[in-house]
Amino acid sequence: MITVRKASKNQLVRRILKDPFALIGLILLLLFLIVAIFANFLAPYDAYEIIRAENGEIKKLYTPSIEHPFGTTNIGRDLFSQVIFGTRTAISVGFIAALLVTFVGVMVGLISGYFGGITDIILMRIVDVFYAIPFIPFVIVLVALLKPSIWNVILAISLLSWRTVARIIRSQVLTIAKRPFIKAAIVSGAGHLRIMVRYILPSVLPIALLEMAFIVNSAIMTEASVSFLGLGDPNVISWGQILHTNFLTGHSQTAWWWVAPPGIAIVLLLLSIFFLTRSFEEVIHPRLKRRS
Amino acid sequence: MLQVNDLYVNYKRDNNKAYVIQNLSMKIRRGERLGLVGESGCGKTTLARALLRLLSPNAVISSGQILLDGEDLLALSKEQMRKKRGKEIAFIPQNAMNALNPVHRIRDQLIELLYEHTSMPKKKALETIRAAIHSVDIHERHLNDYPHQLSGGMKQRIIIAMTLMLQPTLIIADEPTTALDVIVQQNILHKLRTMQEALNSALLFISHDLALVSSFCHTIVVMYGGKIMETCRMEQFLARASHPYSIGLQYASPNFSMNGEALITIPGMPPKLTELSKGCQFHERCPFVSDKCVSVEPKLQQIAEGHKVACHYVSEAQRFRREAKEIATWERRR
Amino acid sequence: MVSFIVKRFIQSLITLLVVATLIFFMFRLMPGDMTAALIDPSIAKEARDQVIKQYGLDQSIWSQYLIFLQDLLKFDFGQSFYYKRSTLAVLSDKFLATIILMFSSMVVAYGFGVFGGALIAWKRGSFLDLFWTTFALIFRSAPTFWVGLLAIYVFSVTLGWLPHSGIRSPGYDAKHSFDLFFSVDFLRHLLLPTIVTGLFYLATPLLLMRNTMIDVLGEDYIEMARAKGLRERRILFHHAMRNALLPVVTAGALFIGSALGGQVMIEYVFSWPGLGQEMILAAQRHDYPLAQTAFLLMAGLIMMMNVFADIIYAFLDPRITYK
Amino acid sequence: MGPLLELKQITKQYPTSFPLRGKGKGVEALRDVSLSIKEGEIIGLVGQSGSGKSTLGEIILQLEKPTEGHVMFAGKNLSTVSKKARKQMRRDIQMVFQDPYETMHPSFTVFDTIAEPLRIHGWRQKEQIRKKVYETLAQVELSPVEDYINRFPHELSGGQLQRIAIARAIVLNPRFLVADEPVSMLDVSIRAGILHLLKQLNDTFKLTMLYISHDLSTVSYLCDRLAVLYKGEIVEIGPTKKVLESPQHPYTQALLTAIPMFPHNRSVIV
Amino acid sequence: SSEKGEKVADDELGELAPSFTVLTATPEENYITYEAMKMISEEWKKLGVDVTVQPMDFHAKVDRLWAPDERDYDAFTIGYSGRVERLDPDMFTYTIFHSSLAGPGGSNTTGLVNEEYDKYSKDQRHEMDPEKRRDLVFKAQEILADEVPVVSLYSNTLVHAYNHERFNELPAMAGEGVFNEWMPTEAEPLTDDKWLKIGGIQDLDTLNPIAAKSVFDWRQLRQIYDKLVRLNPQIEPVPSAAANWEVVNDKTIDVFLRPNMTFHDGKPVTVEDVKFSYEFMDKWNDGYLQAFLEPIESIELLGGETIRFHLTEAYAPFITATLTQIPILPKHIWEKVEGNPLDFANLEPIGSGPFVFEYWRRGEELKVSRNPDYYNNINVDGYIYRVYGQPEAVLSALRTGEIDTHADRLISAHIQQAENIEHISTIEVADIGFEYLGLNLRRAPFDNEAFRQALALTIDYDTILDVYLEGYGTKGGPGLVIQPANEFWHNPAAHQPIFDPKKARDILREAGYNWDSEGKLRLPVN
Ligand SMILES: Nc1ncnc2c1ncn2[C@@H]1O[C@H](COP(=O)(O)OP(=O)(O)OP(=O)(O)O)[C@@H](O)[C@H]1O
Ligand SMILES: Nc1ncnc2c1ncn2[C@@H]1O[C@H](COP(=O)(O)OP(=O)(O)OP(=O)(O)O)[C@@H](O)[C@H]1O
Ligand SMILES: [Mg+2]
Ligand SMILES: [Mg+2]
Repeated sequence: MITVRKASKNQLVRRILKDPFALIGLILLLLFLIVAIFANFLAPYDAYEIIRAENGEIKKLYTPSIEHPFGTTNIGRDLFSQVIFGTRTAISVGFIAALLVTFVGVMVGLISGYFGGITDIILMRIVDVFYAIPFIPFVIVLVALLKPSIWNVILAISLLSWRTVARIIRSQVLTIAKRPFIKAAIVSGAGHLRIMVRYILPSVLPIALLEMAFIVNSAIMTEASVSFLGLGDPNVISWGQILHTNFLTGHSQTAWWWVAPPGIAIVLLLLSIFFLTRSFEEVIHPRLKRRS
Repeated sequence: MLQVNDLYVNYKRDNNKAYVIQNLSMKIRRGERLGLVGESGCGKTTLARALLRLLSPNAVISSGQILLDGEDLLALSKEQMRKKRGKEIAFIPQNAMNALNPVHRIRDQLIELLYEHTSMPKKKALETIRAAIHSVDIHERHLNDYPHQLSGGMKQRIIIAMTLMLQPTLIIADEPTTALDVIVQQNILHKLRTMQEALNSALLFISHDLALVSSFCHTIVVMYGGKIMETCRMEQFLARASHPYSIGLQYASPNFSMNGEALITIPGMPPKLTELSKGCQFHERCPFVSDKCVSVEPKLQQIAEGHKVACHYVSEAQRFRREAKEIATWERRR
Repeated sequence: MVSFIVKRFIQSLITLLVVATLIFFMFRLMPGDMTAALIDPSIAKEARDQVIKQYGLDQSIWSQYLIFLQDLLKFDFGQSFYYKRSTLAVLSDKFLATIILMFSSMVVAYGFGVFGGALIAWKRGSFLDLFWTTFALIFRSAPTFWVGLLAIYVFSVTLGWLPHSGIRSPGYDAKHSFDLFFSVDFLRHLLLPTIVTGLFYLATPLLLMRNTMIDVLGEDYIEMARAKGLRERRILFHHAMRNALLPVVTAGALFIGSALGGQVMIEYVFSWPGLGQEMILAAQRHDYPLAQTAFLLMAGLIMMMNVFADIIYAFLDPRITYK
Repeated sequence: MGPLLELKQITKQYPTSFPLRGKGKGVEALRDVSLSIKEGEIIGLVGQSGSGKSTLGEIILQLEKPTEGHVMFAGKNLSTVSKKARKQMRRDIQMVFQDPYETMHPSFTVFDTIAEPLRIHGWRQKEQIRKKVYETLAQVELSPVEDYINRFPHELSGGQLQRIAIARAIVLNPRFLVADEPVSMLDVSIRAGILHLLKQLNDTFKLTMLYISHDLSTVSYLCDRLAVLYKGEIVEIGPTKKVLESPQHPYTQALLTAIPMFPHNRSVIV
Repeated sequence: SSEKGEKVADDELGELAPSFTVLTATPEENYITYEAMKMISEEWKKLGVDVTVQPMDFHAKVDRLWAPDERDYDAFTIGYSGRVERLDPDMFTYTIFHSSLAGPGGSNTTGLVNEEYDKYSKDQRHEMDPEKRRDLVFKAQEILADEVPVVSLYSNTLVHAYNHERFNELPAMAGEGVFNEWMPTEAEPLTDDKWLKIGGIQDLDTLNPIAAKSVFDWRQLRQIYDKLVRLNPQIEPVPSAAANWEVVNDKTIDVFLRPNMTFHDGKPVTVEDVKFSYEFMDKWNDGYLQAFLEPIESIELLGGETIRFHLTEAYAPFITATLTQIPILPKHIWEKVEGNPLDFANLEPIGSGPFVFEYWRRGEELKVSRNPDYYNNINVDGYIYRVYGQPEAVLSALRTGEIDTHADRLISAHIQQAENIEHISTIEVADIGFEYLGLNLRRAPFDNEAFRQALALTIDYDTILDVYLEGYGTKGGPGLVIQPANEFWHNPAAHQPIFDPKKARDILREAGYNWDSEGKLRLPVN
């Protein structure tokens, strides 16, 4: 049984400080956030700027150096800057999609689980339908349909991802709705809205938050995949797109400095979130706590 | 039979330690039913688990001895201990609802015990389990059932049958009937008693229901905050309970008297067990507290044959018993 | 039991129908129609019109939808614009390739995940636990296509241990069709994509198993089993794992959906001639009927897996009775 | 003056959702139960586990709808009252549940928990609410009030929590209280306090009570009248003393003998 | 302000040059064009032109360009692939620029209407004498260079790799590279394994030669189905199934069938089969072969091995395009096909070509073996065409020795990598296809010739070649459609790929354009 406690905030902080992995995760995530927010100041060049050497020659495929920490692309673009701007894309896609998905998922799950009956049946059948749709193909097709833009990628991801959240929240709501404190609230005269918002919502929020973290990751991964297939927004640089361009232009087996940074960035960002969620999971689900 | 000497158990937690059993010594003889009572969280289950050496990984038995027929269980290897469990020491858990594995048939859960500890052939084993559940009045067709197909009482009886199948010398029953109906409870205790008497094994009976223990056991151990407060034969306890906590417990139990005497409440909360206490564990709630109680830990002292009490003022027990009847006495500590 | 399966099956069919409808309208809204593919300076306008007519593209979307539904009921998934063959025929081989890769990687992920998860739950807090969870999470954080490319580079191109793409060596002469999919040669091709996909998905069953296992290990019946003096191994496998498996199975069925979709990336990187590859192509070529059918097949597969998981679940959990 | 609360031939069937309960027919939790409770009375309801005690309580509180029959409260049929009257009903009938920890919202402080019903019923002024909450906490003998006001449920003991649950129930000055095994989860040493408290409320506010329990001993301590529920039916009802002394129904008799009792002469008969 | 410093108020200037959109390739469809167009648009912005570059899905773009009802686009980039039959200048001079095709749905996408040009492009079709025809084609090219309806951006160099440890140097052909019509028959194995393995990223779509419509189908099917004439690596027509031919007059051609040929099923190849094939193809094929068959009026069998083709009008590409394209089908099989032969799967194709069909696993591979009865010598035992997902996989396959050569040209980045592999050598040939920027002459601002000429001067052909193509290609130029690789028809005097933005300004100014205070281009006032 999962319980929310106000004190768990402190607990979370304590856990994170105690768990070296979570700490690493937290630091990494903060780093990525800072990079995303201050990308403009941190990136030495524009993502698509073609950089020429002093003699006017385009800097093609420079290996990493102080001036270009991650080297350059085949047509002289600075990979360091691309990766930095890519961070912004990844973070925004991840968080925007996650917010959207969590909002929709929580609403559906809450309504479905709380009211039950025919509402629940209908909503859950809809969820079933969405579960039958293969994820990446759907995103690919939808993005192709609506023109490749970052917003459409987010939309496509969100259109499907809410199914998971809705389902999990619903089952959570079902257990919470059965708990005596809900009965107590009814006895006190609380209405549906009050019960949902004041009693159930806070209890499912930690789970929603946890799910949200997973959605952030899956959204980032999906965006990267779609972009890698070349179906992403051509005007917004992203890690997947950097890899796509590399692959498309045939440099994947030679220009390691072009392949490694975006891939590693994805791994680190996702990993940092995973590490954090694991700590978080242990707090809201105390049984998982490592007994040392 | 079973002798526990100076047992200390503590739990390591995130940022502190809980000293759950402190300096605990006790004895059970063959054929004896010993009742262990105490408030929730006072360490009853911990003691039971310690006897079986089934404590959770963060628990440490820091010192002490557990002698079963003279053999120190704490000195045994894990494997040796495992072989004792189920065979020589039986454990009847509190919650029968959950003590049977929901995905296996009753028969398999019974028979695996036999296979584990004996080299019985299948036919013999089947006979044994059939006999076992007959002995608790359950029809053998239920052997093919899954636990969810049985009622709570049936499950508890099956567990009793199972644990006693190998004729253990020591039975530990941790609140075996708390979750059950009174009528069912009566039935089960009856079964348990018959079988225990037939086996002539020792029974450690853990409960928080004083009335139940008093009508079921030969001897009683009253535990509070990880320590034994009082231990004696049952008739001594009923007549001359000497520890304020024991007395309080008696007057707080409605079953103790149906004559409309006002029930008392022991105010306050049980100790936290996170620190090794200096004085008496009970001093915070004791209406007869003195400065000495706060600073000096009372030793468990013998006041009569088989009657031990951990209180500085055993001599005033008489007065305690009288005053403790009054609600006002206990109100003093609010 | 039978009626339960039938009921679930019908439910799945209805869901599929809704999915089909969704997909149908989605594809009709795509910009640029399939006849674009036929355009060549030298093609006559009449020829193009004829094609449009042939596929009923001149009719209203509703009547197209009706025709689509009718055909669906006849188990006719339509003709591929591009291949000019029945879409089902085009996809049948690919379907098999996809299913095999999916199953093998699920077997890897679930095999290692379930046992590994049980093990690390048993030894939680140990180095083993730390190592496996971190390992699984690293692979879960790494895009499959990226890992796939690295794996190809290392194991195929540099070390030359395994084939880098496709499902058979060029010119592999199969004696019979069974041989096509179960030869050593095929298995060699299957290995690398399986491992890469399996590693990616490993974290899900592993961590889920770990968590439910920890829950289960706290259950009273585990304590009872210990008190019975059973061997640790028996407690782990016979008592704990069986119970912990239940939520893992349920999650697995739901998880297939995203896994099947995610396989697109692996098929792309490993040139695995599966549904995913074909579907990307079909979407690019605006070959609706084909993409539609691929989609439906995937959806159907997912639904089947769901029903399958329900049955397994019921098999694993005696408390479930069919209603 | 008529009774405050009247149960009229209440039958409750749950649709079966348990695999073994057979098909089609639901579980009949209550069959044709009629009961009337006078103002100021404490009536005890005992019975075996699963006999429908809680169901009855929930029907009174309109948490469950009876399949047949209806509940009359102060002369009004609760199943047909207007929305407004229903809200009034929510003030007048309150409940205390078995598990004190579970009935508290884990992230509400004690203050919030008790103030919640006030807020629901339209109290707006902070100061008024505060005053009322303090007053109520004092009534349930939690003092000093300041010590408790900002605590969370997990920071309190079971007995304290149950007091808070009672405080929440009485803060709206109800006329009728259903107490569903309020002490069965508590340690013996603190049970009596809660029982005292209930009795006191009854004395001072004339609070009418339905006290549900499976434990005859607490019932005898608290209740004026006693009803025995057996398999969904009331098999025996009467003044507590009378029922306990000369039980008529075999089940009541069995119940009485099954209660673990201290040996009467206080010397062991083992 | 003008450069001379005369102050001219903005409101005295002409209207702002209309802004326009270039529909270009997505990076996936063509990375180089995509990047090049991005760069070009920057240059245009400097020129004061308001331009938007919109990458567009290929299909959607084609849809727009060839829309049957209207010509709704400003400018676009697209490419023509270098199919062999496009070595004949007809398509690039007539089909895409003749004014009769400028209406909606027609193939003249730029809307060029030029009487003089029409005359040259039409006449070259009917001129059967190659030298004279060449003069006409040269003239046409000169007009295109002036009119600039299109600006060619670049043409690729086709670089192919092969395993030189297993095969002698493979023959290459302009426009097709290594995987040309001759390569499988001429490849000389150096080891005992005489199976040639070819990798490609495009599978064939069908085995039905009538329904086939892509190059990827034809590249395979032409090895199974023989044709009367083939173009040799020097792009000269040489006899194949035809022993010889004779141009009787402008409208009559006699073809003499090679005797004693058999189909793969053992049945003899007869003149009946040939006549049947041409007529059958004419009747059913709705793909691009139609254009080549159109001029045929009738086919007459003169007895013996002679087939006479009667044309409706003189048609210069008849031998190089028509006779080289139409497959010879076994009449005994195809006449029995029921229903629409376009829907016939033809799962076991029988032809009379150099290779016999073995199997085809869709999406995976095609296997054909040597036809022992073929009239020319074949060194290999057969070949396997293997399909890969992407170029990267093809390169890996070359590296691991899984394939000996490949069908599609190496992308620039892979050329160096391939050359570094020990057992691999590369072969370069020029392409005759090209990528170009098309301007819709029907619309402002492209209705002005000076404007178009100026635009052509703002394209940095060198950077496109050196950076984007890594040197593997040839530069484009204004109006350049017949590539230098097509030596015989290409007019080297006509086109100049010059990057000179200053000159572009001069041209514009001379034509009356001007720039306002914000540097925006203003149309001439008149
Ligand atoms: N694994 C553990 N880690 C830390 N503390 C524990 C652990 N198990 C029990 N405790 C603490 O030890 C104390 C004694 O617990 P125990 O379960 O022995 O009590 P009990 O007397 O059996 O109580 P109850 O009557 O509620 O069963 C409690 O305060 C409990 O919180
Ligand atoms: N929501 C429900 N759905 C179906 N059956 C129910 C439901 N709630 C209770 N029941 C059934 O109704 C019967 C009466 O239940 P109830 O909870 O009222 O009993 P109780 O007397 O309060 O028991 P206990 O002493 O265990 O609390 C039981 O058989 C129970 O299984
Ligand atoms: Mg316990
Ligand atoms: Mg109840």
